[in-house]
Amino acid sequence: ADSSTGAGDAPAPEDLIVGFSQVGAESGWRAANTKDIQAAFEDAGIELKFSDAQQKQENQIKAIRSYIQQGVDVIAFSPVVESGWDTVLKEAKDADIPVVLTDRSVDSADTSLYVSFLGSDFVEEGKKAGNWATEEFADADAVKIIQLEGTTGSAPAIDRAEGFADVIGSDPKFEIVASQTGDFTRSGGKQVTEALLKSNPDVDLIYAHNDDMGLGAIEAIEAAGLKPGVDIKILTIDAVKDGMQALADGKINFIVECSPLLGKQLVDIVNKVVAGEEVETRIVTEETTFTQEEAIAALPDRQY
Amino acid sequence: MTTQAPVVDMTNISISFPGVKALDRVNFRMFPGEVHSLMGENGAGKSTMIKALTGVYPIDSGSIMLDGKPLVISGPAQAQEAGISTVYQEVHLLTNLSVAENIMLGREPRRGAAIDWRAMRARAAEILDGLNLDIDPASQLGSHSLAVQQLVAIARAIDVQAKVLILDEPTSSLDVDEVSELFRVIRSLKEDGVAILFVSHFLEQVYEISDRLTVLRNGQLVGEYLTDEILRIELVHKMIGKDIAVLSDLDRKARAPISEESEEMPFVQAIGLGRKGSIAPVDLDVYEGEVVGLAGLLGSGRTELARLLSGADRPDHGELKIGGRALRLRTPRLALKSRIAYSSENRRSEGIIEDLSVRDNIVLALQADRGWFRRIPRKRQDELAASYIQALNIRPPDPDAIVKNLSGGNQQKVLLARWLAVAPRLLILDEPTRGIDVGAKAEIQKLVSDLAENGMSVVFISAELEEVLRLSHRIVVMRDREKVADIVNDDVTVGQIMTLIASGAES
Amino acid sequence: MNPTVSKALKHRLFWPIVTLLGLLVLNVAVYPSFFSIRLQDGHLFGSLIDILRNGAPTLLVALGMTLVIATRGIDLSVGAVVAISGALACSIIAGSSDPNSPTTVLAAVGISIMLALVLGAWNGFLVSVIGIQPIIATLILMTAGRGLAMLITEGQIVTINSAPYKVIGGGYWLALPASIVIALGMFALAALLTRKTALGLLIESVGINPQASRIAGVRSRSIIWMVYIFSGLCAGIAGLMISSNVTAADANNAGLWIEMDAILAVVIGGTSLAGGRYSLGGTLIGAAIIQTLTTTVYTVGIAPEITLVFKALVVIIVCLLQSPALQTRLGSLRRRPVTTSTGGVLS
Amino acid sequence: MSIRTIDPTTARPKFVPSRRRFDLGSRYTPVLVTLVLLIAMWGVGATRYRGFLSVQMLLNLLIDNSFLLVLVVGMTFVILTGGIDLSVGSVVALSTMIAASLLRAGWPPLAVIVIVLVVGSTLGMLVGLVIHFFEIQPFIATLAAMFLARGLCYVISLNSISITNPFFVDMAQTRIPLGPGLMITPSVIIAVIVVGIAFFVLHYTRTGRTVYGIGNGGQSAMLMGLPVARTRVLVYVISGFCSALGGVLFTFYTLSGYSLTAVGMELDAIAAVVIGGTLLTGGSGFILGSVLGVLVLGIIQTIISFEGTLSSWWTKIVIGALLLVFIVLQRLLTTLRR
Ligand SMILES: Nc1ncnc2c1ncn2[C@@H]1O[C@H](COP(=O)(O)OP(=O)(O)OP(=O)(O)O)[C@@H](O)[C@H]1O
Ligand SMILES: Nc1ncnc2c1ncn2[C@@H]1O[C@H](COP(=O)(O)OP(=O)(O)OP(=O)(O)O)[C@@H](O)[C@H]1O
Ligand SMILES: [Mg+2]
Ligand SMILES: [Mg+2]
Repeated sequence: ADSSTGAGDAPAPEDLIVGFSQVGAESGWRAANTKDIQAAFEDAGIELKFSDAQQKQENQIKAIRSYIQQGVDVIAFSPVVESGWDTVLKEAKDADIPVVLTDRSVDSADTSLYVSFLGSDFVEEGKKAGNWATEEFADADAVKIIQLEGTTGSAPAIDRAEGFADVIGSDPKFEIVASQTGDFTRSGGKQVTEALLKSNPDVDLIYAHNDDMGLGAIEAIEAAGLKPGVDIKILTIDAVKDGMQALADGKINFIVECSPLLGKQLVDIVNKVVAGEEVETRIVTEETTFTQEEAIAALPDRQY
Repeated sequence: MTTQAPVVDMTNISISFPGVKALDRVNFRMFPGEVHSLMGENGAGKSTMIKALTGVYPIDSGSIMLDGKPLVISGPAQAQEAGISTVYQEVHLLTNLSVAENIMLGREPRRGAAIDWRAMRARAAEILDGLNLDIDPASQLGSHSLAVQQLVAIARAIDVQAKVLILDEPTSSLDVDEVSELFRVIRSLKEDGVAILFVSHFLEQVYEISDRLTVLRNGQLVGEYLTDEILRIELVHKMIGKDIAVLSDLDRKARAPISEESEEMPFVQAIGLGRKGSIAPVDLDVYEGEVVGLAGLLGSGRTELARLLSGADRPDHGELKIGGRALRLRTPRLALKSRIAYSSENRRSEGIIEDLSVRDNIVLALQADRGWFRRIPRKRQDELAASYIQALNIRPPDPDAIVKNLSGGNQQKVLLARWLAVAPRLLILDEPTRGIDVGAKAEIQKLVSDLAENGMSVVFISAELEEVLRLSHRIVVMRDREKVADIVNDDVTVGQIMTLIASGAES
Repeated sequence: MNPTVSKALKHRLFWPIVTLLGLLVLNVAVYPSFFSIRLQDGHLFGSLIDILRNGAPTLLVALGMTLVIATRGIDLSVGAVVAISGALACSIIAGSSDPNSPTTVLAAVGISIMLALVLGAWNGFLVSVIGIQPIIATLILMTAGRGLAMLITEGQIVTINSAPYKVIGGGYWLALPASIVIALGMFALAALLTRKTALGLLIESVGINPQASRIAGVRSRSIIWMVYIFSGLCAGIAGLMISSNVTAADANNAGLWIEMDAILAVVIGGTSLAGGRYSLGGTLIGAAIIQTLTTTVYTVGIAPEITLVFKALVVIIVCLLQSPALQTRLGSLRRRPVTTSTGGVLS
Repeated sequence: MSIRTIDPTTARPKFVPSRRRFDLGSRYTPVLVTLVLLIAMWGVGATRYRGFLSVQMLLNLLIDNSFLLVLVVGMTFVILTGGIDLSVGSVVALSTMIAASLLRAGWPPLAVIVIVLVVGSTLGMLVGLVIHFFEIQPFIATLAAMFLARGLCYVISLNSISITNPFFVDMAQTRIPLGPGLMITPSVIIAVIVVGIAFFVLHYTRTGRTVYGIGNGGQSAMLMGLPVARTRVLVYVISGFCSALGGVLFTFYTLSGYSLTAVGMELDAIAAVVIGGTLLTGGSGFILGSVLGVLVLGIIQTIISFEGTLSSWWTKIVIGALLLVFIVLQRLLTTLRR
């Protein structure tokens, strides 16, 4: 493809070049996301230029600039952070290259800078988690909760905490007795739970911002001689394979899905965009929630 | 002279370090236009006195008056502002900067806000010229030998319009010419009314240049004397507190010319040993039990030769045979394996390990030679340390003292002890007596002489020709990094050597 | 003042130990049974045990780091080595037919440790033979190494189910968590190696003055090489421990920033980054302080937003307390010679 | 007296000694070698990738790294004294947070910039004072500052904050044309000015030479009567100032404040300085070398994004490998030249 190819005349897929700038490879979730997107584009026969920003916004800006310079047809990226994209997105717009956002949004006031945003809604995920908690503990008089937060300052951590608090906050019987960051990692989740269990032995529910921290919490609970999922209920977000397994085993009680499988949907959007068709500006990933039974059913063909 | 008011008047100065009373209620004064020598053994407190005067060490008690006014300073910078210019004992300059900067920094010429580099170099060249030193002011200081660095430090100090000039062992690695050059400058400063504090362990120099002496012993004042009124023997007695006999004992004992008589092969044979850019190919034989002195001016290549012999630098041509076998000494470690030890002239950067104890410093080379796993048992370490502390009179006599806290001369003794401890067959000593007091110097000379008698070969380098003559069986004269003469030391005089050095072999 | 008290005050680990005790007391104040240790199924349990167990990897890495720092070096690659060794061991075990067989686990552990040694040797080679500045030489492996770890796991978290492997980071030996036993064992080994052989002396001498050491016949090159290999070994074991503790290898996050924690532990323990004198005991205390600090944040319930501010304050306080300069500036009437932190000969 | 003179016939060929004991080659060798390798890298990139061989690509290196250029200036000062500053990344983040939050509160942009610079310099000064007067190792003092600055970011806000202030937007989006198809940003000009001033200070003022002198071992500089205390504190003020200014440029670049931004940027800065030939032990190095170091890191990054097919892990491995090749070549060429 060459840069004169405007958005108007639809080229054959084999002539298309799409530039994709990924946040990094900071988690298994992210790696699955990358893999799915790469595979989807390969299946569609579209050349994908991929770059890994290693969690640095400046790298991502550089990558987008280089895509503009190389004259790709569509740019897609998962922004490291919401804010601060206007300049480079304007450059893309000036070069007539449409931009698609995945996974995370940007907070530009000028929504013409990108054609679509495909991804989950973290606040919504937090709300789903909260809803389950209210149902599960409908009969309880008081519920003590430990919250394992994601990396301090990261969007999923903030939003998942917010969504959860929105739901349970209206009910005074819920009390978050401790809320600490486990940095989205298993060992973080384990260490935090280990320490918090000592000072809060009577906790009822652990709400972890992702499966990995939940899995760490399970280890800590088991080491303390308690039964995870029974003595202490566990509620997590993500639904990666290990998490689903734990759910199936009854060690986790409920998982809100946050799907990394955006590839197919992204390819569709790209095809529509180059064909000059209208696309919705906000496309929410198809996601669900899992109970133990659903997990057992879903596990066999779980890909990641 | 005494009718004048003293420019420096220090009374009742005390300074102590953990475990050591370095100065104990000492009085000291200096008059304008006089050269005042501060005398004392290694560790007597001379450098500490100087550091008290220049604000490096805060004093525990006492008072310092400069020009009749109390001197309140908290560091060398303020001492300089108050008109005290100092050359500290170890050359304390910035080896990573140019010679010009080392001389001029702090009063660099400027154009507007910027340093005027051209003017700075020109001025530095002028000052160097005044000391008859011909080096490029733009060259990096670290690329020059220690002696040159010492001269640069002196150049820096004398260029300031100071009331008081302090020189702490400025001549320790200078040769005769350089010393007389320095004395010429000192005399002219004296004429201008500058008070000069001069520290040296060379009694000749002290008697030649100074008007007055203050003697310290163990951090205490012994007394203040006019140079003309005190005999050398008396002075030494006051410094050491007892008579020394060894001094004269060694003097000019006729040396048997071993190399001529010996049937055997020389222990060390250097054949055309040289290194591009540092020294022209040299032939040198050293027999067992022989002391070979290297004589020459600054930069004549003595140190370079020593470094090639000891594996500190790699030769790029020529051959070295040790005990008849050709060896390539690529590192000092290999040299040590062949029992060749090299004591560098630069004890601060290539000698002592500052933060280690006296004991560790003494056993280091021996231990390195034995390897990691055959650790010298602690008891043996203690014995070694104790015996050398005693033999060389290292002070304080504490094997656990940290070497950097020792006085300069005592550091040199520790270094020497390290090399003696490996019982080398060839010992290369580059300026081993630099900064060492009269008594200890005599001891060391005697030691070298004894060791040679017991079969050790020694290559001896010293800026002090008398010392070289006194010790060596044979003298190799170097000039312009070439060997120009190789003479057997029978009835050779300093004058003859000087002529050789000056004019080469043609004479 | 009582002479023993004043001697204790002068000991260079006095203030770090006081800080450690202070943190522990803070924990007890918030959570009274903090010190209680109980025996359950023949295993020791309690917050103190947790601190030791969770601090074991940091202690291990810091041990290697201490010796590297003593030679004036630094090893930024330890985090990557942690990730690689964990990733490799877990991948091997996950890929084997019988994850629970001790031979599989032994082989996996052996191969990973070999690789860690090779990585350490690689750092040592760059530093001592090629002569690259340590920070850059190890930065290369820090960057590429994490990529290597991710290559092994393909960016996924490799979860394993292997009882023998679980022992390293989560099991018990003689009532004590195995990781504590391993870390203390390595500590003893390092102490023995440096005290009972001449290695300690030679390492210090190379660190203080490499040139003078060379002249004295010290094999600086092999020594430098060796400390990096040792650091690789320590990091490798720490990697096994971390992955075993959560029975999974996370190439992205395992050992992330552990180099900073390790360096911090070393420095809090009184070893200077300028090389030379080092203190393994100090490192032990330093690592304990860092882990206690982390636990304290959880126990005391410090909000994640201000955790870093809290840590910064503790670090600066322990360093200030230790600073001889502050001690002279405050209270004490005794005056001390002016020396700059860079040191130097005062002849 | 028997004199064995040397027989003129056996005398070796006349020897022309160089005047130095340790022939250091030129002090500029590492910088030159870096430059040559940089050009070689650009050449190799140009043969591989379309659009690589353009002047604008080089200008983009400057545009995308203007903040890093400013950071390495401060870092070079610190490292030349033998210190290190780990706080720069967090101070950048803190600066973006302060700027974004104050702008959101409606403060005038120039006042905001001044406040950011003052905060950065003050933090630098505190660090410098602690390092010099309490003899705390720079690594620790600046590590504590790093925690502190990052922690303060969180205290200000966990969420990222967008900047819509017209002045900042202008600074971000203005392009200064340099010729047909060539342009730079105002940030580049600021960075170049900062580098120029640093060059002047280091080479033409006493302060600059004292910086080098301290790196040689503070003792000598102190005994020579140079203002060691003042200068040592000053370099940390400079570094703090540069970090804050770098933070301002970074806000121009990203138009937002974010507490997790610039994590690990201190390592980039240190790497750039060291790649540029400056010794971490202090006393030796050049500001222009550091600039080249930034360009080397930038060009590696550019190659990676032009390559465009590397998976996340191969990205890291290739960055490491390119760095390795560069460093080893630099090292070998430098020793060869000697
Ligand atoms: N910083 C220090 N810490 C501890 N002790 C010190 C320190 N500086 C000097 N001393 C001790 O003070 C005493 C006096 O040392 P000083 O350097 O003044 O001797 P000196 O007369 O100059 O000797 P030399 O002729 O060897 O140079 C010595 O015992 C020395 O060990
Ligand atoms: N007077 C001088 N003028 C110019 N350069 C000098 C002078 N003295 C020494 N040098 C430099 O110092 C180097 C020292 O050579 P070397 O140290 O081998 O000589 P040396 O005979 O041991 O003298 P030194 O007493 O200085 O140790 C020479 O390469 C030269 O560059
Ligand atoms: Mg002295
Ligand atoms: Mg010499």
